[in-house]
Amino acid sequence: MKFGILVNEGPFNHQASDSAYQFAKAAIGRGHQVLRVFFYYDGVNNANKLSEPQSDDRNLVKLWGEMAKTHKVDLVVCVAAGMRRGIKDEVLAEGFHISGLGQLTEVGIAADRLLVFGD
Amino acid sequence: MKFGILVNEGPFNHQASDSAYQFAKAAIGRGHQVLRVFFYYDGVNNANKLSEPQSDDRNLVKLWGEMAKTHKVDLVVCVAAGMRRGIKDEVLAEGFHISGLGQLTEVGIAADRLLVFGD
Amino acid sequence: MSEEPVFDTQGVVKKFMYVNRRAPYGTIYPLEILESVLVAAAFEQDTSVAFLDDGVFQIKKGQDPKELGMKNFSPTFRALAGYDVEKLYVEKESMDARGLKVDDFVVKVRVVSAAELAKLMAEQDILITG
Amino acid sequence: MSEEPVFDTQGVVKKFMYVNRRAPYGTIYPLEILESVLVAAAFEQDTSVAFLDDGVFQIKKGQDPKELGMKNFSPTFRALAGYDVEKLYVEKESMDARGLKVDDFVVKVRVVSAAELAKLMAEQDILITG
Amino acid sequence: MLHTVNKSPFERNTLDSCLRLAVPGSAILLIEDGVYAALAGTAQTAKVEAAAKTHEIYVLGPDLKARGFEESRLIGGVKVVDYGGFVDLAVAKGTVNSWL
Amino acid sequence: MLHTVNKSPFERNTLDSCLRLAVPGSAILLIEDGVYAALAGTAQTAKVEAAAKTHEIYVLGPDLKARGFEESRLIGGVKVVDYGGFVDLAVAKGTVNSWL
Repeated sequence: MKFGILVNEGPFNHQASDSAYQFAKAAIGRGHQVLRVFFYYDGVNNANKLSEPQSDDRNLVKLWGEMAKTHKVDLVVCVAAGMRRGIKDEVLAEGFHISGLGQLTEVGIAADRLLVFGD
Repeated sequence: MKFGILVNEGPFNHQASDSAYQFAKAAIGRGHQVLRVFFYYDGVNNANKLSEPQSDDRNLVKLWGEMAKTHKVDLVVCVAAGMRRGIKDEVLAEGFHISGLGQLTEVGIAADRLLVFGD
Repeated sequence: MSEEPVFDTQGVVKKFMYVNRRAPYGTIYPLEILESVLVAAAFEQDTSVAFLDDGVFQIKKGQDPKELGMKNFSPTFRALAGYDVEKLYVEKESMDARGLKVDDFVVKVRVVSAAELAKLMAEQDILITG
Repeated sequence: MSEEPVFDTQGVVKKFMYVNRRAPYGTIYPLEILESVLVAAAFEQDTSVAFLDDGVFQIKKGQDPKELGMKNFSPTFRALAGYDVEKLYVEKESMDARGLKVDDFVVKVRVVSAAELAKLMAEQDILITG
Repeated sequence: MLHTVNKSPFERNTLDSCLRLAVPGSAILLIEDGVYAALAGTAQTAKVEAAAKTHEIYVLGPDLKARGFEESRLIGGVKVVDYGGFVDLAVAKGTVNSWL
Repeated sequence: MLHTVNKSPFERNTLDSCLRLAVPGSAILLIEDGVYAALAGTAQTAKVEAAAKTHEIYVLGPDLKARGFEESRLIGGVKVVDYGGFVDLAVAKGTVNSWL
């Protein structure tokens, strides 16, 4: 089955990004496909390459990037939400790209299920 | 009277930063002193110089910076919270500096009132 | 930058419902989700918006956040009709609990009971909460 | 970088109370606020922590967020005693509503009624919620 | 003491906690989405009216105006203040607790 | 349909809204801070026990374990799933609504 995922919150402050990541990992583990993860609202902060968690903590920015690479998951940062919050090309982590809200609608149409993770 | 202010949330997503700014402005307008604003948790995102709100919207990063300059308000970004979230010297806006949690305790001791704004 | 995949969505029309549960101005969700509603409509999807819980406050008449330096985005709800988004539902239970009447709203809405809205939600392909 | 002012705080001891109202792991507030408690104690302030509402879940025994990739920070509460933070209050009403008993907690706490906690709060110089 | 409540009483438990923990005679200022608690004719009105007998209840005018409500829709006895009034309350009432 | 609830029922109204708007027979999965709703012996237990008569109630095991609760503290009839089980529910139950 094909999944689309919407992430509404940044890493660390809320568990939303963790839950979305764990869900995506499990879906891939079950043989499903995760077409795209769309980062909206504060979710754009998941793409900040300057994020440097403590050494014994998980690094969600990296984990998302690795998943994108290994499993061809498309990671899209909402351009309007990103501008407002200062998540632009200058700080964009590997594996993410910036695009418009059409990418959210598109994955909603293309996927069998769209799941939202947020506050 | 001397005020200290703690801001727990980033700009835009929650009204907390707006409320803190309006409170600080009003306090200064009443002849009080705002010693320091401490940015903690997602509040560190108030210091991201890449933030570029729409042209007809307020720009909180700039507004805080201008207040710091005009009224000698000390703007401190929590180093630990900032590291985690990628708010480091590379993206630090004018008027802010990065320091430790001791700065929060210190302003709590030095100020007559400490006000917290958050989610 | 990664390559951007393009999915085949040609001719597919799905039922998208936006589930608006939050008060305006306290958070930015109501403002940003509205942009997404307009895009779904522009993609010619069968788009509807449900206002329930504190979401009913989003369409209260007379909003004026000038003093806060914020933008009044409530007029955009009136623009939805121009995008063929005419399915605007307000849950009666939420409206009543908050002391609001149909006259309080900036747009024409259809007031539905919780049971009716539950049925509408169950008929959707996509539910987006923000 | 701006110059960093230094305030004269020599010899001043204030009553700092941390008001912990949030569940652990769902948000990062309980973890980050704990760092601030330790710093206030290191500054030799009269520091206390109140656990109320979902904050009582912060000190539940047996936390294990390994599968989530998160850190179990609850043992840090036991370290508070080493910093002379021995005033740990749990509001009885919150604890009872959540079906928790004193045995459920990782640290020794003083269980107080809402009325007692209200009085303690009113005696503080600084209240920090996070 | 001054207590601030910034969340809608329809959505969260913060106002309830504030009312449980605010000693009689303290002041409560409703800000941001907390202003909805000050409205007359809602499912929350009776609770706030009861609280107004033992506490001074204030509401932040600019937040009320932003959300499209006029003072005529407020519970009787609730006082409207602007940000300057918020500052004055923080000065006058002593320690401030923000119910976040 | 599958409904997910990620907030504590002691703090927010999301579980109430979910129970009001979930058609009978739909599945409800408690995740993140929502798992506290699955505990027996709390002020929320009766409401969830009543809901379990008309809905399938699930709780995410890793979130429960993170917060220090064993399955023995759960309301009878609530089923524990892991993330794989969450995926299976999303596949089996059709459209998903997240009560945020």
